[in-house]
Amino acid sequence: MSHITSLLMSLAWRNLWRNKRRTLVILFAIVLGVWAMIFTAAFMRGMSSQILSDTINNLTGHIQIHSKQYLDDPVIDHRFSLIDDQLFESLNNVLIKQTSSRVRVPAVIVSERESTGLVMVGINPDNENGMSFLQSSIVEGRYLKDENDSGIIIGRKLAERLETRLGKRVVIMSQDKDNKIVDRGFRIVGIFDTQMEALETGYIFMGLQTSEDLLNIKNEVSEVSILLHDMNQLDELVADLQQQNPHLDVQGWAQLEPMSRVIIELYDSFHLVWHLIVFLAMGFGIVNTLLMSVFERTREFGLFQSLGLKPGFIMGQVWVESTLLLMLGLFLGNIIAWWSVLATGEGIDVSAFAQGMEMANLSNIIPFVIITKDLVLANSVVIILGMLTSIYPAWRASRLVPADAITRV
Amino acid sequence: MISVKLKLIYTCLLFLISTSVNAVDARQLIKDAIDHFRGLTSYSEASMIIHRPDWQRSMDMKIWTQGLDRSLVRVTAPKKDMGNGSLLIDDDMWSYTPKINKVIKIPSSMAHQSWMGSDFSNNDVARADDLIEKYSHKILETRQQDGVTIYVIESVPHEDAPVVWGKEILTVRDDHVLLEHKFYDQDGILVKQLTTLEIKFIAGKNLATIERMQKVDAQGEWTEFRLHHIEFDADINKSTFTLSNLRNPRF
Amino acid sequence: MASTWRFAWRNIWRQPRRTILSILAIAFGAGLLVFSIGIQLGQYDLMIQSSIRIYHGLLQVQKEGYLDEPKMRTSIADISSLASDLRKLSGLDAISARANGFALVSSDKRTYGTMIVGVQPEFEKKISSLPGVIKEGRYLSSDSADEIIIGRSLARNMQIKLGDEVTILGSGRDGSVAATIVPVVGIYESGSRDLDRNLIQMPLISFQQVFEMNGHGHSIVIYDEDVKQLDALRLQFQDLTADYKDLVTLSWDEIQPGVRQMIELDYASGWLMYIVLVAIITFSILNTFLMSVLERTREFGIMLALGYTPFNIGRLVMLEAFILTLVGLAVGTLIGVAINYYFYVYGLTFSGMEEIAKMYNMPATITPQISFESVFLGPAMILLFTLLAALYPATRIRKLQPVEAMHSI
Amino acid sequence: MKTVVSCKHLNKIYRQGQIEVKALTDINLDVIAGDFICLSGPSGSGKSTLLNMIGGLDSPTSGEIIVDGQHVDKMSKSELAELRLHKIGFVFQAYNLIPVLTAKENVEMVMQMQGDSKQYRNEHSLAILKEVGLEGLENRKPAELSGGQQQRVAVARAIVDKPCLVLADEPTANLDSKNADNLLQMMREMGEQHQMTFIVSTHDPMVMERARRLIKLHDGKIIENNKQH
Repeated sequence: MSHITSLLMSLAWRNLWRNKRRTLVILFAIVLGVWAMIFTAAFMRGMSSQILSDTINNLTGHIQIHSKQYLDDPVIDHRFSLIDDQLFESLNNVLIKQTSSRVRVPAVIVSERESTGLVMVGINPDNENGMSFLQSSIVEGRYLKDENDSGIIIGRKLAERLETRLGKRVVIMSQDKDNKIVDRGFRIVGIFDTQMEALETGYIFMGLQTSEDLLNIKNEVSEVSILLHDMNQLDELVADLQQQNPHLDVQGWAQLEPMSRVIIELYDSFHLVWHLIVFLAMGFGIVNTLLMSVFERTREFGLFQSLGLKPGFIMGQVWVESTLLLMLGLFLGNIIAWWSVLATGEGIDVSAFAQGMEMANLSNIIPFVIITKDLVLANSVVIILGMLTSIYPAWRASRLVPADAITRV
Repeated sequence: MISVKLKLIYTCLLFLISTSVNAVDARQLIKDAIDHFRGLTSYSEASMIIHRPDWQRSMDMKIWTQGLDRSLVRVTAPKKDMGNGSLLIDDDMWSYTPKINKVIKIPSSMAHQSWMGSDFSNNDVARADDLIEKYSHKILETRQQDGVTIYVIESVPHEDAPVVWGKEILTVRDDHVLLEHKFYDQDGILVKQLTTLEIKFIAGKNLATIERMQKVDAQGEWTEFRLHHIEFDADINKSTFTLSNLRNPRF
Repeated sequence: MASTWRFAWRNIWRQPRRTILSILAIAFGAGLLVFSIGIQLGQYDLMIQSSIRIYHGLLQVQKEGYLDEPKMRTSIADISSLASDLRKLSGLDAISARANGFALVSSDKRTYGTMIVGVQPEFEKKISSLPGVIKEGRYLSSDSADEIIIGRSLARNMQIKLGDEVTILGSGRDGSVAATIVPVVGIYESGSRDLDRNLIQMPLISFQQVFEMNGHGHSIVIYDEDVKQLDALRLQFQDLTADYKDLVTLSWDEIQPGVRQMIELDYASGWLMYIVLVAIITFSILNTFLMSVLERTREFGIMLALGYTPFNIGRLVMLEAFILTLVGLAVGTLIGVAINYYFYVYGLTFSGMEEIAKMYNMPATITPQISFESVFLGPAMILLFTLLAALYPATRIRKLQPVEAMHSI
Repeated sequence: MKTVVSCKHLNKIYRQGQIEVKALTDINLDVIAGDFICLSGPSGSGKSTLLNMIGGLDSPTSGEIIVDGQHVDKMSKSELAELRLHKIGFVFQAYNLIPVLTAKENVEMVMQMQGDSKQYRNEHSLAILKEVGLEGLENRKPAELSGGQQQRVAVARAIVDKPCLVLADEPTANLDSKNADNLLQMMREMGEQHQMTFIVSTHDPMVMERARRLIKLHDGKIIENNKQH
């Protein structure tokens, strides 16, 4: 068959360029369509991966463990002990990549001029590292040295609101385990910047031990946040941990942040819909252009028949031609999409819509993310549907009656 | 905000009820005053005036104190605030309102709410006794004026003190009347100041009877505290400062 | 002129298959745009509606500066009579006065700091959907009843149930202690976490008594379900309140910029997609226009010989493109409107919608907007693009030489 | 002598709406191997129809056609295609060549479809193009050749794999007399040399002169069936 294949290929390729202008026009439509598919997919994927990573990085992690009442009422009363054999053992699970224990309670921060309520988070800086946004978001000063670090880290926006800055002292006030007011002065050793206003103004970070000392607790925390090696094992691990620690509340990120999950799911389902829409938009053009080229080559197809080429060969010729066109469009479309994604660098800045973005749990820079799955989907939609679509013009070509075809002027 | 009011009064008392200064060590100047004051009880009647460019309001109150840890305040006027009371025991605060005949414990998140319209910020009064222990003091200047010695003391809070100020500068007379208390931010800029406007000899002592707190960047807005009557070593014991007495209109 | 139209019309149908495919492409695009713009605008209407409906209203009259710094003393005197004057003067009934305060609210077990809002129950029902989401008990009965309604989350956190009394302690407008004990007569569940956790309503007159408001209030909320009336209403209320010093009329999007920005962001990204789509469709049908000119070179040669000017022929070609596009647009627009009308009547909902809807206080069904904008914006854009595309082949006619043209195949 | 083509009671009626057009009426014809037949008659007389039917491009309304022992009228489309590929060569009045292929590729195409090796194709196509006098023009595209040259390529392609039958429908119609004469000359030589049967339709008297047998058609009927030379 190879002799026929090579004949088909060379015929198809040359026929493609018989009417350069026409081919270029439809090629442009295909390239534009493919670009739109991939670029949009990259944008949506960027959005959803941003939502996912923001969700996970914003102190959520993949899984969180709390005391039963904590999520409803996140106060000091709802804490749990870390020196719990059962808990300790169940956290010693091979699926777990990293854990971080935190004290996380409401507090008040006071500067010389302003005061505001927020959430005070005590962390072990080493365990937290790589797990949440904090270390990578430090823009001034330093990260916490250890659990006993006497300094605190606050957000840039919060610093602006409090009219304070790096190196200054502020007073943190909260309630200890007996609901007594406790307060202390802390020096600001680091400023973080996350683009998310709610995070920047709503949280301050200090050493875990420092926070426990302030609250008069020992080896007790508000939450344990867990990062997995493989997110696919999340449900399994949640179930295991919950079963092993019935007195605690174990939840995955999707339950903790249902909004993020729903948005991600919506974006996911929109991919295919959008691809189909774009394909339909260019599908009419592909069929039309192929039909034009088939009908103006009627005599040629008659000639093929008279030379003893079977209808299947003629069909194949048109089909290969359109497949070549599609592949060329895909090739260029992919390259241009790739290039345009690279050209956007870190993503597009939508800070003009900052407050709206925050409502959707999004930061102000949306990166473009190309993943294999989306590329495969976009390309398959075009090539599979494209080949299916070109069956019609190809079939039309093969149905031409040779005697009519050849004698037609 | 109740708590703030309470602490404000409390702080004012600290400076109003001062005794003579025998030492010239800065820390001692303050410590002596406090030590002398601690262990003492007092009963006083005072009023507070909050002034704004477009309005002003005044409130009369009775205050019982024992040392620095306990105090009970009862509002006596105006009529609609009459009977409101506050109780401070150590760091815990309760509030009572006759309107609802109920005692409410003030949660920590509220304790630092800024007091609406007042020039007294909660921060400068958060820990009255901290002024001795959580600060380093030094005398900046000693001068003679109108026959009395005036000390200017600089108090710098310790690193972990729950104080937001960079430094506080107090001007104290040798008879322990506080003339001025300035609050500086951590850049050394004056944020607000408490000034004594009137000194009288009452209850056997020279006392500041009118003090005014004013923010530097808000002219025309101030809060004044006026002392009308005070008795030292009054018949007050620890059992005065109870939740049931907070409800009790006798106090 | 009529004959030119007829001529163009006949020319279009010389290649029925090609014409039908082109019309289908345009119809598909138009239908899709009409459908999605309708849905999109419908969804925005829904978001705006819900966000203004639940609590904030379409417009608010406030004292200047209150929005930026909501101080209790930045209030409007005699707010109830101002509200009733405005009702009379504007003819609108959905106008309600409110007073806002912050207070400590305690049950026997817990104390929380929350927003307390004094409302006029009779009118509040007309401007806010909150009275409609009472899940237990009832809404406030009269302007002066001593009672409150409270959100589900707050009730849970405070561990109170219907009929329990709560203590409210705050500062009055004159700085005096404001305190009261009131029974909870209703527990609402708005779906908005912020409201459910943070907002207590009590009758306005009771509020004014407790907080020493002396007849003052903070905002007059105006509701109208027709968001398009916003600008007109705003002007009207600016006029009506012109005699009062320092009063400002604020629109919903000044009060909640987040929703507007989210809509703008979504609209902007939506339009980017539409433009890409229309461009793809345009390129898809550009070949039709191009071929209909190129394959008629001989014919145009004859026409030139008969005394037509290239301009005449160009106009004919443009007219053909115009008619073809118009037919496609008409078909597509009709289909799009029909689909939208179907969903307008029966409502559109999809999986995940309900959860998102809940987050944003929206009903779970989208009603597409059928308006001039939603129906004609998309088709107009397609018309513009296709006419621009048709210009290209039309200009080629100017290069035709009669003799050469007649001899070409 | 072997009969290559045999038509019996061949009828072809075209329907155009209500109107019936009798294109061929009761054609009986036998063609023996190696013959060079000229099919003549005015336009519309049924020449092309008859040729198309013999070549299986069109099917008769009634009657039978046997080509090289096979019933063309009873064959499926793909059997017909096989028949054409292996046994019949076509030369048309115009548009004989695939425009996107060079002269050599056009000739090779049929061999390629038959599965001939690349080397065989190469040698044979070059040889046949040399035979028809197109040496040096092998790599030109049809558009770069004159009308006469194009028809030579068409003939070369038709005969390259030695079909038993070559059908030529007015091959000289678009050529000037000199080129037409040359083409005819060449076709005849090729036929004789390679033992192939030619059926050439024409209304060109010069062509008729060169035929060994002349069949005249008028209104779809054979009105003359003469053997010449």
